[in-house]
Amino acid sequence: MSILEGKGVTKYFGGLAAVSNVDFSVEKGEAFGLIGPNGAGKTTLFNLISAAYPVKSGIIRFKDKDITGLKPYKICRMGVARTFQIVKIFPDLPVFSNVLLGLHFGHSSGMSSAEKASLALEYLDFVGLTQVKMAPAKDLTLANQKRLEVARALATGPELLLLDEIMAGLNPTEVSQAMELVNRIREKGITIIMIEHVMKAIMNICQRIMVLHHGEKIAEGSPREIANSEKVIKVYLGEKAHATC
Amino acid sequence: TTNTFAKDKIVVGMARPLSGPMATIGDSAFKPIYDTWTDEVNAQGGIYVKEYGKKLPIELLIYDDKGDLGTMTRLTEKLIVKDKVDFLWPSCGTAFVFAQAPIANKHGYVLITAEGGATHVKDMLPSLPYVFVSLSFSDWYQIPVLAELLGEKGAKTAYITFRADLFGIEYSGVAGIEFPKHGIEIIGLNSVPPETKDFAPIIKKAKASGADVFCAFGYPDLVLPATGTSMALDYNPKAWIGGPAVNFGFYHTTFGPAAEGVLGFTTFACSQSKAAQTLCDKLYKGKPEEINDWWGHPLYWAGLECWKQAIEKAGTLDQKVIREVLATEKFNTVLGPTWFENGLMAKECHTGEIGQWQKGIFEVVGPTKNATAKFVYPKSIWPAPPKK
Amino acid sequence: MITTFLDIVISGLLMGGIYALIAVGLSLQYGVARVLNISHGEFIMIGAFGTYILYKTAGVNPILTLAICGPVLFLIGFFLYKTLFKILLAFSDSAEIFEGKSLLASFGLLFIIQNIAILIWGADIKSYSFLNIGVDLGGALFPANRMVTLLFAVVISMTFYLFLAFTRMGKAIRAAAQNPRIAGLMGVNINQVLALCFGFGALMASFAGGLLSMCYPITTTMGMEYTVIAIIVVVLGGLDSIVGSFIGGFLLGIVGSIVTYIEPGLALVAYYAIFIILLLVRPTGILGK
Amino acid sequence: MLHVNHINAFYGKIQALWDISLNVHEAEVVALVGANGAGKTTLVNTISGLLRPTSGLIEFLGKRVDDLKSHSIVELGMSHIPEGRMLFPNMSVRENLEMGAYTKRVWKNKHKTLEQVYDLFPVLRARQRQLARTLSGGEQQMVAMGRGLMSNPKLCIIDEPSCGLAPIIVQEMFGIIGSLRSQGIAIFLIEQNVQQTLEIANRAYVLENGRLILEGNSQDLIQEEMIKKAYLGL
Amino acid sequence: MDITTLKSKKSLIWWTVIFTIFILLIFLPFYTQGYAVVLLISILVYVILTLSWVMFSGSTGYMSLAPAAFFGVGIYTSALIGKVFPFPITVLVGGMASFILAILVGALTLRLKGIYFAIFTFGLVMLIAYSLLFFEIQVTGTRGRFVIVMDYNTIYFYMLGIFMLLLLTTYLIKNSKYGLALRSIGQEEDAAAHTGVNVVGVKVMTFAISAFFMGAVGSVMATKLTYIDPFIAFSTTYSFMPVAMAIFGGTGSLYGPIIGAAILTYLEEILITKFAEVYMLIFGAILVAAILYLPDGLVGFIQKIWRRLMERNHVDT
Ligand SMILES: Nc1ncnc2c1ncn2[C@@H]1O[C@H](COP(=O)(O)OP(=O)(O)OP(=O)(O)O)[C@@H](O)[C@H]1O
Ligand SMILES: Nc1ncnc2c1ncn2[C@@H]1O[C@H](COP(=O)(O)OP(=O)(O)OP(=O)(O)O)[C@@H](O)[C@H]1O
Ligand SMILES: [Mg+2]
Ligand SMILES: [Mg+2]
Repeated sequence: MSILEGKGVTKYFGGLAAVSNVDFSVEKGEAFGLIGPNGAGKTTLFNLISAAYPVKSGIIRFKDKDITGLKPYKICRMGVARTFQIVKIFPDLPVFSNVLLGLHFGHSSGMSSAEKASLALEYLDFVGLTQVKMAPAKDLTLANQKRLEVARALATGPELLLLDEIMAGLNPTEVSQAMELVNRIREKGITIIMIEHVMKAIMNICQRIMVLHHGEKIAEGSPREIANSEKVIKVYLGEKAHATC
Repeated sequence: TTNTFAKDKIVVGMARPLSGPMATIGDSAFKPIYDTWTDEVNAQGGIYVKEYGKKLPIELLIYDDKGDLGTMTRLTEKLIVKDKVDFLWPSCGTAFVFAQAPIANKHGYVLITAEGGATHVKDMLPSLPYVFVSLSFSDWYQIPVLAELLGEKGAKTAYITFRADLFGIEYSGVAGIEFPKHGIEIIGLNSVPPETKDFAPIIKKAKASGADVFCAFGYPDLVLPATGTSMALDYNPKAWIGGPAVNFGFYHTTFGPAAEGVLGFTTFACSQSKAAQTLCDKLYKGKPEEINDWWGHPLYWAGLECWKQAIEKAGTLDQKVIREVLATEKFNTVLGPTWFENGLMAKECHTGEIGQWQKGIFEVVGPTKNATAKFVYPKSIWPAPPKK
Repeated sequence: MITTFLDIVISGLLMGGIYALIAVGLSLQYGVARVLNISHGEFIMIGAFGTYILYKTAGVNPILTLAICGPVLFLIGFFLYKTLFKILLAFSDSAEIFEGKSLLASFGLLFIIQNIAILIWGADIKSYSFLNIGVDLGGALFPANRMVTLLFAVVISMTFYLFLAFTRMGKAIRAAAQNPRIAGLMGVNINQVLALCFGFGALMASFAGGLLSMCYPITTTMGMEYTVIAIIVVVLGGLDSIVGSFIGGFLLGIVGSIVTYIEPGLALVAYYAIFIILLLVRPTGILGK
Repeated sequence: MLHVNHINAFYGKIQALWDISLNVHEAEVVALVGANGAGKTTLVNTISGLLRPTSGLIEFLGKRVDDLKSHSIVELGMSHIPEGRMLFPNMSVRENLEMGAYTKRVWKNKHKTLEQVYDLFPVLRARQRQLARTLSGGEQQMVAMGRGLMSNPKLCIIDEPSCGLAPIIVQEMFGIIGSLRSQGIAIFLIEQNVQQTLEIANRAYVLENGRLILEGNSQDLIQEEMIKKAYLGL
Repeated sequence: MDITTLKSKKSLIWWTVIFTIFILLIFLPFYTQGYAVVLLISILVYVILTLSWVMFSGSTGYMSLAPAAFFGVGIYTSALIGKVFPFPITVLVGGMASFILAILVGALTLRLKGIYFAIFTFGLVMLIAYSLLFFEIQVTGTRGRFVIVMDYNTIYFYMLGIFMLLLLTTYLIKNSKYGLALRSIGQEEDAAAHTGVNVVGVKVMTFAISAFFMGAVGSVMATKLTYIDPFIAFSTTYSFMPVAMAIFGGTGSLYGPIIGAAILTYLEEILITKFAEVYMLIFGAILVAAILYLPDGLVGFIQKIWRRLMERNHVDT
């Protein structure tokens, strides 16, 4: 069953078609990879799904409901959470409160505040930030800020999680840890769409990958198919796939 | 406020706009008068109060109300309730008079107002026995005199522009009643909000209307640029009246000989009497011409003289007694015999209403019985712009 | 009909020139140095009084005075930045904090400058008459002093625009506005640049004051009124755009002129209505990014 | 040419760098390796004058620089390409690049260098009028890199340049670093792509919790068990 | 002793202190004479305005210069209906009118950020003032209006009541999830929206609640002015002063703005009466000095000293 579906999704910036007429369909429970050269429109697509930008034309369905035109907070409460490529944490709030906000507003369950607090700690533990839980978020390193974004997104209780380059800036060892984290999230039954330039991660985690170029879909398939696609190698992968960050 | 302790001074309290937007008015209107007057009285030892059997010098206690009405009312209360001053002198501005008068009255403090006066103060006064208004204003008796002067000369049409505030509304309103009585039709009327900067469209409209008389009822921020624009746009109505602004020395220093023939509101000219000449010398001699004010200054001065004489006549500092004296008796001031009638300075005491710049002097031209010079109508055209 | 219309538009342009002139300095101080200088109007006031005094006492031509008062105010602005605002910048953790603090500091400056001015010059109204003559443009008369102001507004703003857009220092000023730390990494001496900006802002204010005094009466308490105009014009135009301020000024001028022609009582209502509507349509000003 | 001698640095009361000493010589690529939060960025910020060391000495080209402001250090020929791009958001791509050539020394030649940078990153030529803030993440990284090269530096400090770049561009980037070295420019490189970094670098330092724990020839370091485990994911 | 009991003990002390102060304030008119109450009314006006301002602007970072608009709406309401309705109704209507205005304005200004929002709200004050002026001249043919006069103690108790209600509201908001939402909006609005916060709703609602208090205090204050006109009612002083007072006191805590407003109002009172000629000079110098030397506001400064003292005590024992 597909959890998220897009038909003819299009977005222009001035004359530039950042995303143009893209169809996609993400199955419930899978990890779906989104790759493509810099400026291909990947982040823009995330912005369209999460309603940061209005869609110019096309339709996006989440769990068979049309979500185009909804407000971001509505979409979040329906179960779509995201992280940001250029991190957007609440810099002066403690790490803990960053996560707590997701619990307060992400979904409408009748949790008591004690339950929320303990859940928040659980998420922090899940991403490995327990030690810095009271520090202002701005004092974290970039990598930790990205982890914090993941925890905050999880706290909203999503069914679908959009991860935008959370492995950028990690060394290979740390990438492995992050991959493990993503897998653990998936084990919770959360569907994942991830943008990543780190091929090792994309290829190992995702069941299916979609490739964008100049806003258009140029390929879609299993990691193996993508890795061997002439087109993708030419515009994106290059001879040897090496990027870690 | 009479007290049994030996008194050695009379404390007078004031909330004045030393800063803020009203400072401009406060600084040039009542301030030079109370400064000069207080110095003069104190130099003579003060005011004789029989109750104490001696002269008591005046001490001023001045607070800055920042031109904020809320602050002014608070400070007035402070002066009365906390500082227990012997007397209250007025705050600055018509709205401020309206707000201060009920407070003074409530506490039984005599208040002779300075800057400010308006038709509807007349309706209020019966309920405010302690309040006395010194300044002349629109129908008391300026505009009726103006209308008569113009009517006699055969003016038929007028164009009025006025500042959108209490002052402007009143003057234009009263003109609307008085002008037609003398056969002058108002063919243009518009209000301009405070802080308006561009007067060219108005002057152009007035010029196009061809009216005999142009009136600018507003403060200097309207009248000065309106004058400048009239000159630049070569607008020469037969009469050009503006105020309050034309009555100040700075109007003349700004436009020099070009001010010739412009009309404004006034009370006196130095040449009117010996007393007037003496006051002129006291206030203006050896000082820059800018500070002259031919309308308000003599009236404020007279107001203070009334106050002093009322205290002397009463022989006590008891406000109630002094109020009685002020309300019923006549005083001798720079204006001649002076008295209050229903709380207003009687119009018979005014020594002039309308003035006109003639050869560098702001002559009284109306009412005719007080005139120091003949009313010139039509006024000469502005000095011609040099041809390019 | 057409001549009336032209007449209104030209009047509007003349007025707009004054608005633009008032705003350009502030645009520089806020757009670059991030100081929303509430005391901008006080600098205008000093410029105006300088001009008035020199004209009255020594008969110096007001236009000539620009060249005297300008540099003096530049220095004052420059050193004010070097002392007060530099310290504030050093102790502010973020741009927003600096903005808040510098706004408040300039609020304090307003009080100080105005009080000193009142002590020196009094609070009463001052005015002189200069170039109160008409200039004939296609059959309609226009005040010469306004034309001079317009001319200066155009020249000054153009010069500044060109300076910012094309010179090395101009680019440094703009870069510093956006990310001072990184501008430092490029070799820009931030404090110097910001101080220069602030100085230039004060210099413009003094020009504006000098030219204004030819058209309007002046008082030591007049500053706030002009600060408000300046802020509105700057925001209307878009913060980091000198050209925006210029357009904003003209827009206000022309709208004001049209409305004044129809119903003078609504002139200021129209200013603020235009301002508010425009911001709703373009939340970052006409040329804002 | 760069000589760092026993420096310590703090964020408030927390010490971020402990007694660091290192050297970079002419025309050499030196890598700085370390986990997240080890203090790499802190170290290079201290070198380029964005942060002040509390003690110790930094010399560049024989001149003491630890008490200079960053703008004076740039004049001497050190260029720092900061982490996280840090562009001037409301200036165009071209203006951002030009700012890189701000120092008097190179301003005059900026058109020539600009062409060279465009040749390195052709995408940027196509986007030269676009505002930096509207570029995609990877495009921004290219601008940051190009801007750093505009100052014609003698030493180039690059903090995580491949971050967010498509694999094919990452390859090019390493190519660029190689060619910079052959032009005689020294490079001090922080990069998470440790394998490839060590392959290209002459020498490397390893930073952990604000302390240097290892240094040496990069070929040797690649073989170190500890490195393999901690940084190569092997 | 674990942290929670420590915390509750500390807050118990706080509550006792606050309670005592309130009791003192309630009985103040009975043991002082005349002017103290008048001055306290002025202080309360600014305290209420500043605290209301901080409720919205302090946490969201949207610097509103609209206080004068809401305050003025309250004043004008009082002038218009004060003679017709019982006073409590007038105050309520004043508050509600501001509340509704704030909802309209809030809904319109959502897209504005930073200084644009600040200046927009300032423009709003001016637009209202000038429109009202035009309306009064053209339609009612007057400019000023007289307001019913009340005795000081009544005014004082109304102010005190509004202040208590405001304090309670602020406290509740601050410690609820909405307080957190407001702060998150202040720091990274987009992220807040994508974390499920109804950014628009939370902002507009808080803006309107704070406006309610400003309007209510305006309708009470009107009776002290006795005479008003559009420019007196919508004086921009009431937009700027709360901002200055909040920053002066420090916006981080509940009592920062209160202390800031109280001290600045009192300071101003001293200056305009004792040093009238140089009041602005001194006031300005104090502002500048405060910004230079009290970077976290007065309260931040006090906290710092407090902490230092505590540390020293620790060392001593
Ligand atoms: N607000 C905007 N205005 C104008 N152009 C934009 C804007 N946002 C993005 N773009 C352009 O749209 C294109 C797609 O950008 P997007 O951020 O989606 O790329 P991306 O695929 O995420 O790239 P990267 O891998 O580098 O992050 C880019 O060319 C970018 O310059
Ligand atoms: N402005 C700051 N204030 C306080 N602490 C900071 C600040 N910046 C960084 N830190 C802390 O200093 C330490 C070193 O950070 P730094 O950014 O130098 O690490 P890094 O090695 O560059 O990490 P990364 O690989 O994530 O870039 C970290 O613990 C970080 O949390
Ligand atoms: Mg992206
Ligand atoms: Mg780093």
